[in-house]
Amino acid sequence: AASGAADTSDAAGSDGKLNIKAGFICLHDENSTYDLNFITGAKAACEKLGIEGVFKTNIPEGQECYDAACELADQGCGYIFADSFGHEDYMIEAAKEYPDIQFCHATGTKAHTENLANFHNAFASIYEGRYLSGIAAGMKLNEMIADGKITEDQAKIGYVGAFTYAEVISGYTSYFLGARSVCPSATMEVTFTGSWYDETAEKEGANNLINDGCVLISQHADSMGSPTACENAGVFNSSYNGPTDNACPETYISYCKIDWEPYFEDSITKAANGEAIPTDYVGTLETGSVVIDHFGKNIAEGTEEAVEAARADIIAGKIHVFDTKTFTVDGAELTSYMADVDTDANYEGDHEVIVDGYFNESGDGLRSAPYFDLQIDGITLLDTAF
Amino acid sequence: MLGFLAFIPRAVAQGIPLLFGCTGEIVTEKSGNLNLGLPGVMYVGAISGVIGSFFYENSVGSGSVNPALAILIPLACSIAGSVIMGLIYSFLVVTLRANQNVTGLAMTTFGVGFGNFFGGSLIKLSRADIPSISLSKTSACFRARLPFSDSTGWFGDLFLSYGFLAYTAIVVALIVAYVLKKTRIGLNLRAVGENPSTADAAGINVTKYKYTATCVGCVIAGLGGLYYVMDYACGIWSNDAFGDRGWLAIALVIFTLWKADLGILASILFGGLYILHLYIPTGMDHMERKELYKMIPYVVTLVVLIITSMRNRREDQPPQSLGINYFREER
Amino acid sequence: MDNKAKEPLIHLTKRGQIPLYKAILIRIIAIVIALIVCAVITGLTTGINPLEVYSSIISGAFGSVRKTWITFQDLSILLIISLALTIAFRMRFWNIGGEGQVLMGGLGAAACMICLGERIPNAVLIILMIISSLVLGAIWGFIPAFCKAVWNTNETLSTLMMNYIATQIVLYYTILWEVPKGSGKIGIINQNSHAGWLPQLFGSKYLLPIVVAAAVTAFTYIYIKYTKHGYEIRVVGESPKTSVYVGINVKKVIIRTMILSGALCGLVGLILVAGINHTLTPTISDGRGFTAVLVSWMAQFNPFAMIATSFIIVFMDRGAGEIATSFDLNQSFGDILTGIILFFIIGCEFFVNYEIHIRNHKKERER
Amino acid sequence: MDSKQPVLSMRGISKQFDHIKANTDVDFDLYKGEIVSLLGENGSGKTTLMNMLAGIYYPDKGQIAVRGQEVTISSPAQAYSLGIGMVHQHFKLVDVFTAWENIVLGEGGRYDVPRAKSMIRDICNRYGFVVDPDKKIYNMTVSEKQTVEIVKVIFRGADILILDEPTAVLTPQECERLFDVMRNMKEDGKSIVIITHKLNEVMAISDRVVVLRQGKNAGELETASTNPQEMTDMMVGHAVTLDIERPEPVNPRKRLVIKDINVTDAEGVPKVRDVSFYMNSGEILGIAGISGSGQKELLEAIAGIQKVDTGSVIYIDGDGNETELIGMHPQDIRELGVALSFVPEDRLGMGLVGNMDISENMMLRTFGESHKWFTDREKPRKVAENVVDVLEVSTPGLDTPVRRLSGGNIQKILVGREISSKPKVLLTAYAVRGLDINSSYKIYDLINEQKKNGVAVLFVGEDLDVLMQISDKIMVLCDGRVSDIVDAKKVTKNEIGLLMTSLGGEETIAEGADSHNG
Ligand SMILES: Nc1ncnc2c1ncn2[C@@H]1O[C@H](COP(=O)(O)OP(=O)(O)OP(=O)(O)O)[C@@H](O)[C@H]1O
Ligand SMILES: Nc1ncnc2c1ncn2[C@@H]1O[C@H](COP(=O)(O)OP(=O)(O)OP(=O)(O)O)[C@@H](O)[C@H]1O
Ligand SMILES: [Mg+2]
Ligand SMILES: [Mg+2]
Repeated sequence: AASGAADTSDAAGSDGKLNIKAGFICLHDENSTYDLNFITGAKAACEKLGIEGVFKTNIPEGQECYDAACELADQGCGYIFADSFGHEDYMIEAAKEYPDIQFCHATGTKAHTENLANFHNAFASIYEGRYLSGIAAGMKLNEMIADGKITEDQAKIGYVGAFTYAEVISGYTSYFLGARSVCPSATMEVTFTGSWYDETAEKEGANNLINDGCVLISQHADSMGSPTACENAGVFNSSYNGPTDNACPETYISYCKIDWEPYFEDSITKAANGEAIPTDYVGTLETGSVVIDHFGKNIAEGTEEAVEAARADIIAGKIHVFDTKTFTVDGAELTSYMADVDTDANYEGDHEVIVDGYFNESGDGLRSAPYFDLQIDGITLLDTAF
Repeated sequence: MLGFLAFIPRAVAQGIPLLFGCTGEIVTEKSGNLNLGLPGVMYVGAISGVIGSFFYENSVGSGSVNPALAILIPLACSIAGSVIMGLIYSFLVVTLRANQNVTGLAMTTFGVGFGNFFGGSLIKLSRADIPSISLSKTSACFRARLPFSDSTGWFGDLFLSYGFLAYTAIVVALIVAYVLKKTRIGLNLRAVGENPSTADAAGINVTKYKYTATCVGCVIAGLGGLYYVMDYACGIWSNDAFGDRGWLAIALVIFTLWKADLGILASILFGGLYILHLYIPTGMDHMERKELYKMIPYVVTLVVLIITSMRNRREDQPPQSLGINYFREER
Repeated sequence: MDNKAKEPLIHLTKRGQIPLYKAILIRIIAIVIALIVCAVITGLTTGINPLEVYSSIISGAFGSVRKTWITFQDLSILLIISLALTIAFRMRFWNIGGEGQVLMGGLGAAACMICLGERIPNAVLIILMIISSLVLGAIWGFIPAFCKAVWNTNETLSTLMMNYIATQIVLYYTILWEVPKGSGKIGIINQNSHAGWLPQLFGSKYLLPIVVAAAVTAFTYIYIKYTKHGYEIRVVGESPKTSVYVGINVKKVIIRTMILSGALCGLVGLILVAGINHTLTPTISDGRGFTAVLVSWMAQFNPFAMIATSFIIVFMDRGAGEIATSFDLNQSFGDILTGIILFFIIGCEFFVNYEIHIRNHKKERER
Repeated sequence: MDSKQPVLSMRGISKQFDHIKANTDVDFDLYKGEIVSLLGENGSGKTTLMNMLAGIYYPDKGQIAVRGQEVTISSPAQAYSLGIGMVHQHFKLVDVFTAWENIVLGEGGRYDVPRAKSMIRDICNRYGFVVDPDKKIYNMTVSEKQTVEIVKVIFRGADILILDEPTAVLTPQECERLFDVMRNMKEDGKSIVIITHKLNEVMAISDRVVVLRQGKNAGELETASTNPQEMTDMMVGHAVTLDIERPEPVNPRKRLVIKDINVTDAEGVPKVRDVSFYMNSGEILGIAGISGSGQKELLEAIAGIQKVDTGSVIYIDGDGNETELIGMHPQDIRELGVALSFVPEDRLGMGLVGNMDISENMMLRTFGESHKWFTDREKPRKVAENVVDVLEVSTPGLDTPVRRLSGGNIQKILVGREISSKPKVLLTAYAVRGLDINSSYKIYDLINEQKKNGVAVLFVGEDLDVLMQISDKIMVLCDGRVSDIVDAKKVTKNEIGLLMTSLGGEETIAEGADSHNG
């Protein structure tokens, strides 16, 4: 079956270009914020490596993913990538069937327990980007306090999350920690929409937060619902995946996103050369996978400098985002925590993740996808106020 | 928790696209045409406005827009798009006597595809970092509030805080209700929908009424799409964002027993129920309950429907010839 | 005489029977014209050579053995739903709740797989799954049917609402059963033990739905054409008054028919969950409940014609995916083309049913 | 206007539908202030011809002149503008509208409700109509609907009126009222065409008779100098006999005993009150009563499709075994041999399915008996062949949907089906409604044949003459009660008329006076 793939393993072709075809499976197409990020990264990587990329878009999280992967294999792709969480199980199925082809999957959690030589997970330490975004937001809060627009107690941040998933929790916690690192009185309120894309729920969720007194909002969901709600209400907003200042020029502060190009470049090259692809790859600020590079016109003075400084510190290891000294859980500092790293049906902690005084998010040997799922003090979840 | 007062304007904003859709479909159905293409029409109405606005904004460049043009161009484009959809439907159904259900469903496929394709194409043209088109300048004109809305406190928030299309929706619904109930045109239209051969024998031009009502209905429904993208979504087109509001609008028609004035309340009620789940806390350990709360609008609709059907009144029935095409020499 | 001028130029009359070959010819001509129109539109809007678009549509559906299998698998699924709806449609019960009935059927299967999988013998498990899928689908058909039978509740609206309710129920259980927590996804159920997975026929992943669809087609054809139930369904649909008059229990027929329609949709849910995807998502039916309405109507409720109409839809849909892949066009472009082709197919029925007479103005010339 | 010049003249009119020549080269004239009867068998093209005047159909060939001017009538609106108004065979009314809304429908000009209502009142006063302008059509009786139709046509300013079988669904009293109105209109200078199958009406109302046969002119007669027999012969094309025989009952035995039946309709109005009678085998029991006196409900109650409040219906078979029918399933009642053939006002509404073909409609009766799961198609097909054959149903084939057939032929299928189930009790209502005279007599013969075979027949009819000729006994209903049961050979039409309007005929009130004219 994998005849096309067999000859891809022997390194570069005669013209110096890599001799491999890469297939990409996307949940939607480039009209979705989420998938656009992958598509852009993949196209850039393919161009840079001089290889052909085949894109299968609008592949639902079901057997269609398996079918698409097999079709790509049939077409001679030696490297197949899928971008959505729900694709993982089907990629594993396909990986079992085509042992000569490398299967990579973003946001997945199972590679480290599945023990397949040709199935790999990847993610990025986007929490670092969120932390930096949080710093920009915190500086804005400070400015508002200084201008007398709000009191210190009113420095309440709102956050529209999709699911109560570790990826989201890790995201808003790091954002909050970033903000609190510059504005100590900051608090946060979070609401969940129960969907990765629901313009109405996101917009109304944001409105709800604004009515509740939030003066700055960020989100982890893919529509333009909350940025536009913020622009309408004149509330500042940190966005995700891409800058929104086109639509929301007055209230846009900053954005952060994952740039997948470094990963694609790395993993495709390895696949072509027959080298081992890491089971769990974590792109970082350092690898250029986490990007925060565009700020709004109304940011507080000195924001860019502060973000740059923190970026350097993070890269240098001087700052750990989830430093246990910077937050408490139920009023106490955390000294030990068993996180639920392995994917199984019983949600129990299986790995100690507090090392060297910080929460070891996306740590080596664990898994690339986030597993920070603690409720830290200072963040209220709207949905718990029952 | 937040007060009821803040909830109402959100419910209204949610209800307006439904109201447009519902009113438009009532006009259409009163002529005996069951337009299941409504979801497609609303997409086309929206994207046509977006196309107009996009090219207008691009032609202005970084300068400021002329408010009148910023409203008129998208409006005209939206109306044109909807009318074309109406004409396609009418031609197939009235002139060619094609099956209404099939035609409607095909129109939905076509219209949603049309919206997303051209939406996607414009997104490519606009080369934005985020895959959506933002038409903030024209959208600002659509969203302009009434002058006193900020200075009148809760009253302003409740009644004056909407863009002009929201008021248009209500006025249009009232006009439609009036015309249907109190005028000769309304009488004739109702007769066409009830019993076209009777209307025909009475000298009413059935074809003309069906065409006109369908096109007018499409225009009204199309405005719902336009409102959604230019006002509610703040001028941001994202593919599929409009969702299945078109189907809900059709459901509202049955729900309101083909009464446009009732549609105003029903739409707002439905709009409120639609977002109610965001206001009901679930507790972190029971996020799944949220999904049950999202069920509320549909359960309420079903229950109300059953209750109204229990007292099965003659006047509450659909137009008698709804869904059936008319051919004079048929017997 | 001014009155004279108003003589209508075109006059229509209804045709009686027209020979089958003519009717088929008209439809073929319509499809050809539709393809030409699509070609022009493709050329104008995208600048791509339409012939390439067509060949890529064909290769999307039949480009490889696997693609061909998948095309037939998709066709089978759509066909079964269409047949299920057709049974109700013959009774003039506008069941647009296929989506919800499929979902509930899927939920039934998934529930058994998750809660009982690996705990009871696989054969027993599968039998339980079949039962619970059929029963849940049937319940979803029963509720609107009951309301219709007893209170004459509008079934278009009630079945539509039942769709949304089913979606939310499935979402509820999705989150209850999600792996890992918070992800909103169940993932492949029993991925290692394969407990509750429907068996593959002759070692093919794709054959089972095709065989089931063939059986359901034959069943539906016989059921509506040759059985007493089928006859009663038709009488109730055509004239409830007459049904009462000849002693048919209208309520019973409505409820019985919708239970069958719902159960068949539930069967699709079972196949989708346990035979194909091995997971449950609220989008597992993928709008087929609505598409099937179109398929059924276009075939004028004839089970065998439905094979052709569902083929057109599936073919275009598979092709659209391929267009998106090979030309970097938005997948929605396929929907536009499908829409246009449907317009022509729908419109051409006019020429099958009506005859157009152009009047010669002999009388005028005499004057 | 020259009195010799017709207000309306049609020359060489032809019209074809698919392969059926509905009209071939027809000439027709109408003069001012006259009433013309248009006669012809079912399907002879009368409605088609008139529809071309009303703008519903457009002729393939021929000229139409109105008041001497050649015109083209391509829509109903144009017909109205020429002063032509038609009351259609099947009512053209919007059920959920009120009377006045229906009347002003389609009229141009200002929308002035009070003015319209007062105009309607004027018309009613002038011609003697009784119309409540605010009553909804669906609440109206057939005769009220008919009145609305006529008022509508006059309201629209028509002075050429076409009435297509206006009396088919009216009681004799209502017919008389209609004729009075028509005479008033004639006085007013209006010209009227009336289509009817009842020759006594033709004699009573019209000045001239135009006869169509198979879509062609068959001749013209002055009413004053003709008689029903001549008209019938002209319609049919050969001599026919117009007699209803009344064979003496042979060995009558009690077949059905009805005791104190009470029926209330869905709105809670009592429809049948304490009705008791019995039916003998080999006898025809006629039922007379003005419409809405409970005939329909009574028949349905016996057949088991109408819920009965109290009372009993005992069926006695040939061996004297008694069975209580109340509470039994309609299907089971039918299997005992109690057949109901009810011809409702809209013929397809009950008993037949318009979109099904003839043999499928036959199956409505037989499908219950056959195999457990599958339908038997052979038997209904044979029945269909037989019915088509015996009753001379004109149809392109057994696969034609009955909707396509002419009303008369539809009726033959309904009645034929009931009879072919070889019933022991035959309940039949309005069996000849809308049928041409030839077909009517064929049905009478069929019913008599059943009687000779020992069937107990319950015959509900509108035409008192026929009722008196065919029945052995006549039960007269008045407002749901039995007014009296009389011997058909001895009673007079007058007596029945009185019984119909007052219980026991005791009060000789003015309302009964209408029937004196008959
Ligand atoms: N709309 C139509 N389509 C097809 N055929 C028609 C149509 N209307 C009338 N015909 C045909 O025209 C012929 C004459 O029909 P028409 O209704 O004029 O008869 P009629 O004389 O009015 O009969 P009846 O006494 O039963 O009312 C019939 O044979 C019928 O087949
Ligand atoms: N739509 C049609 N297409 C073809 N043939 C038709 C159609 N309608 C009627 N016919 C034919 O017309 C003939 C009689 O037609 P018609 O309907 O005019 O009688 P009718 O006027 O309705 O009778 P009645 O006086 O009882 O109402 C039948 O032979 C029937 O087969
Ligand atoms: Mg007639
Ligand atoms: Mg007729």
